[in-house]
Amino acid sequence: MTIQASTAAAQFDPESVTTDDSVVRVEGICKRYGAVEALRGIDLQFERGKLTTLLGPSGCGKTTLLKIIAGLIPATSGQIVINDRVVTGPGPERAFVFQDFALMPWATVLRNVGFGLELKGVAEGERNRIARNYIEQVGLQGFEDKFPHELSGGMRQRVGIARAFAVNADVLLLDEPFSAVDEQNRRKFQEDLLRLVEIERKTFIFVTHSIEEAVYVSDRIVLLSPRPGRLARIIEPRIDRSASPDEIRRDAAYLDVVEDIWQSLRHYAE
Amino acid sequence: MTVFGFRIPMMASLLVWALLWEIVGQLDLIFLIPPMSSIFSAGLGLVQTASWQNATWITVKSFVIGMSLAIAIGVPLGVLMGRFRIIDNICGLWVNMFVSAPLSALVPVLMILFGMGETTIVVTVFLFAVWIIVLDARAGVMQVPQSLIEMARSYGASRGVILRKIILLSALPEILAGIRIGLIRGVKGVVIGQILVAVIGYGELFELYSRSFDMERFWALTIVLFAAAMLLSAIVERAEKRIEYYAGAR
Amino acid sequence: MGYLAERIRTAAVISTLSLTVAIPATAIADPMRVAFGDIATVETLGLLIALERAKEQGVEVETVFLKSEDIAAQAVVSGQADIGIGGPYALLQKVKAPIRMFLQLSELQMYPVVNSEFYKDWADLDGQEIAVHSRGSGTEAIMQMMAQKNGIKYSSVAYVPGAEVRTGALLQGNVKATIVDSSGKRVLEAEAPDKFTFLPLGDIAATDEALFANTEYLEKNAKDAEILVDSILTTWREIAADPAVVTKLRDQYKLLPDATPEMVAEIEPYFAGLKDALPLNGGGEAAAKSDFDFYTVSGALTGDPKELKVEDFWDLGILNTVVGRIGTM
Amino acid sequence: MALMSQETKLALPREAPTTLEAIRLFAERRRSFWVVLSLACLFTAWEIAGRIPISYAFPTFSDTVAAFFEMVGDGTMIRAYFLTLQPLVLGVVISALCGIGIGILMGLSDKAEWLLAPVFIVLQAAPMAALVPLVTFIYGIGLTAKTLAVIMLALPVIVLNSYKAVRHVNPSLVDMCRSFQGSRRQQIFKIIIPDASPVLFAGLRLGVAAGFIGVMLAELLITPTGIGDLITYHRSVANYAHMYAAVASIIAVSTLTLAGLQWFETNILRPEKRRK
Repeated sequence: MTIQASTAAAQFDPESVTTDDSVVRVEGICKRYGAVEALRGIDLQFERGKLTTLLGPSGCGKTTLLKIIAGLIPATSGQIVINDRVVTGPGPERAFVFQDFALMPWATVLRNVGFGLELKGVAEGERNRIARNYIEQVGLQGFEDKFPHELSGGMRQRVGIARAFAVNADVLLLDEPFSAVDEQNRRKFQEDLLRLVEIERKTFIFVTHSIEEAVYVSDRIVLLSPRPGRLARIIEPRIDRSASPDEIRRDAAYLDVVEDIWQSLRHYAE
Repeated sequence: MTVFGFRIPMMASLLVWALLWEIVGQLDLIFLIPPMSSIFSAGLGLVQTASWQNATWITVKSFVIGMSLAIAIGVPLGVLMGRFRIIDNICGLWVNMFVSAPLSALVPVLMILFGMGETTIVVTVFLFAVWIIVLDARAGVMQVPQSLIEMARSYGASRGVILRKIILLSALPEILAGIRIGLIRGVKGVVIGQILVAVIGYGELFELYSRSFDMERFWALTIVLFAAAMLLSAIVERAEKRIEYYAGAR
Repeated sequence: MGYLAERIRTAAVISTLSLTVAIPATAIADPMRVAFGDIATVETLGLLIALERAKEQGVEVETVFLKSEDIAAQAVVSGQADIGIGGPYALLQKVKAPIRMFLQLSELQMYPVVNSEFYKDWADLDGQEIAVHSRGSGTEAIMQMMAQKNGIKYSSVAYVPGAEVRTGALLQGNVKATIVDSSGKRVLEAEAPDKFTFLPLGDIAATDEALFANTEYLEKNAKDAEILVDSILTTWREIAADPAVVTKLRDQYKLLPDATPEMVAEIEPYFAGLKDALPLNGGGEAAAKSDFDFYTVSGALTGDPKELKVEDFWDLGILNTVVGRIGTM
Repeated sequence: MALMSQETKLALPREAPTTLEAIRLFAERRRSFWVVLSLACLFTAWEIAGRIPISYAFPTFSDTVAAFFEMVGDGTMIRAYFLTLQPLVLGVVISALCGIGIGILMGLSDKAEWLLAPVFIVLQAAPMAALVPLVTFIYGIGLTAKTLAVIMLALPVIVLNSYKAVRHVNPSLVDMCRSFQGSRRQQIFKIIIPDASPVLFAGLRLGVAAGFIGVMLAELLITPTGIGDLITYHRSVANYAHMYAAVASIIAVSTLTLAGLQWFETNILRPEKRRK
């Protein structure tokens, strides 16, 4: 619970910048819904400062796996270990970004962003200060007192991301965060996300069904096969991120990875 | 609710309440609540009496006529309101007003306009049921996706065909929902008509039993009536379930 | 499939149409429509028997039981019923339609009663709340008249329609002073003889219930009306001579078929108690005159009782014809 | 939309397009025009029917209005509403307090749902009017009995709507709260109740509508007081204009109350819905 009082400055706390690798370990996770087997024997590790994407066709259980890591859904068997501790429910070291934003329609942007801190009992002045900082980081300054219905889809998801950052969790779980955002904004988001990965040094677990998006943003891509969801392949794109976004998208290595993934997924498409 | 892995259907809790009722009745705490068992035996006797059969006939007759009229007038009016702005503007006020107005105050007035006895009851049933049917039919028609209508037009469908094959079918889930609520309101209407104006049918029996403090028969009649209301709504709900698949997909 | 659907649709349309037509069609036949202001109970048996007898003599009678007397009166005023039952003096004075009474059915037979825990006599009711049948009713008239006589004033008057409801309310303790009918009196005496005190009441002669109709109807259907009045008066006379006859006649005409044994047992004592309040000569002018005195006190009638005209309230023609034929008693 | 306006045009005669067109334009701009127009139609029809007259018991509209102002003027109307509103307000407030509580409980707990939901479903669907007279046996004829009649009609409506409101709370908001380790208490008070509140309020509005029905039933079935007394008394003395004025006034009062609540709901409670 040290995160409670943490501020933006505390992110560079030397203690958290460990050289040790895996922050999140997924050990033998299985999930059944009655007779339906959703996930079978998933073993994965996620490293600090890296963005891992769970990618797969619909029905492969990628969102289910993400919610199990988040502690929102109990696993049938197996365990989730975070910072060497087995967890069974949601915890302060993880923050979730929702596909449908999950913003409270009755609350302003400021209160929505500070909601995670509000639940932890952080005093109002303190949490508003932190919230304002992240609102600024996601480019929403000036919108603090607006209500969600007054924002566009893209702006709403920026609120959702700012809220997740505001609690200063080690692990950020993003469930198809850009699927309800139009194409132009989506690209902008992907670039912003990359920037955030770089400066925040957190562990990102990202779910998407877009191959291009996965290849563009990921350090590592976990391919899941459907019915039941199993690990199919793990790919490390190794894209040179020093190039400009437009160059990356035209880069042959980038396009090869996209094609490679498409070839391994195509037989799942009907 | 599940107990020891068994799913207990929700309506089963009514049995718990019936049991509780039986216990309270057996304790003889208050004359108003006789034991459930004696209510049931009174009910068995009741359905064999000529006056119950007679009252049921009168009640069912008024109800069926009133409901048929409500559906026959309500659905077309709702469809028209959904299709034509001008009709919507003219009727909208009245439909919205009467759908939640205390019609029971109006019932005695109706008698002057529509006649006494069974006619008033028919009119009461009609008035209780029709507004919600109109509103739901209207909502259903308003929800028909414009693209569906445009699709039909682009394939050369005539206005009549669009109405029958696209609009009516597409609005069917809402129309049925309206009829279901209308049926429940109609049952309330038939009872209110029968105890507020012309004391005939079930209204007469209720009055008779409550005056002679014949609580067993009173509750037996109540249970019959409540069961009828629930049954009617369950039947329409079944029909609704059968077409539910496209209410979501529309 | 399509054909079947078409057939069903046609059938549905036809049946709805025929239903719509059927409603007014039932009203075409022209029987004598009698509107009761109450449901059929033991107390209405006498009149039901008389109606059966009128039917035997060729009068087609259709009865309808309405929630209250005022709805019955409204039905007669608006022409939806031909003959109403009640004592609508207030209505007769105000209504524009030519409605008249033509036969007195019963005289008021009421018993003021108090819960003896709280009150002992009329003087105790000064400044207290009482309950009566309805505004402007005979029960209110009695209570107001007694208040005048005893020089007291009630704090408020609650309207509780139905003598049996007031009886029940007394027993439950919800009402402490009210006025009940003879069967209510019997119930109170049987259930809790020490708990209630019946207050003394002077001589009161006033109409409780009468038959009333539109004069146009009476003119056009004088014969039917005469038969009705005739059968009521003869029935009344029979009952007065032997109240037990009601039980017998009920069996004969199969009236109130589902009456419980308790209800059947109630018949004879009820009519035995009613015997003296049954007007055997149909009321008429004398009844009207004493009603004027009585109902001006209750406020149901306005004006000086001496100036009220009998012909504004009563149509005596039919009654006089019938009484002329069968003689007075 | 194009199809609709085309049909509207067809419905109009072509001879006088200018005036009709002008009226149509005006009508489209102002919704209140239609309210006024349809009210005017009804009142004219009423006046004509009263003048024929279709029945001795059917007053004209003008007589009814005169009777209404007479009753407002001499204070009987205000006194009547004072009496009628007592059981109504009391009953609705009690139903709201208990109903929202029970409804939320049923929404949150499967056990409470199993035990209580069927009872309220039956009570809402059943013709409760039949049971109103029973109330007099226990609670007599006073305010208690009438309040109880209002509760009998309003409570099931409020309970079931509150229950539905809680069950239909956005599940991803609840997940969001859980993912930030919100306690059950925080989940209920910071997410579930605020998110359900528009539907809770809509349920209250329906409860008020049911309460109006309940109070009218009570005043016509238990003992005539307030507006019910005005209706029965004036009918018993053939003051039909007064009776109609009383009936019309209670319907108008309930309609205005409900419209006011609806306005409050769309404009104050759910600003996010207003744009649609």
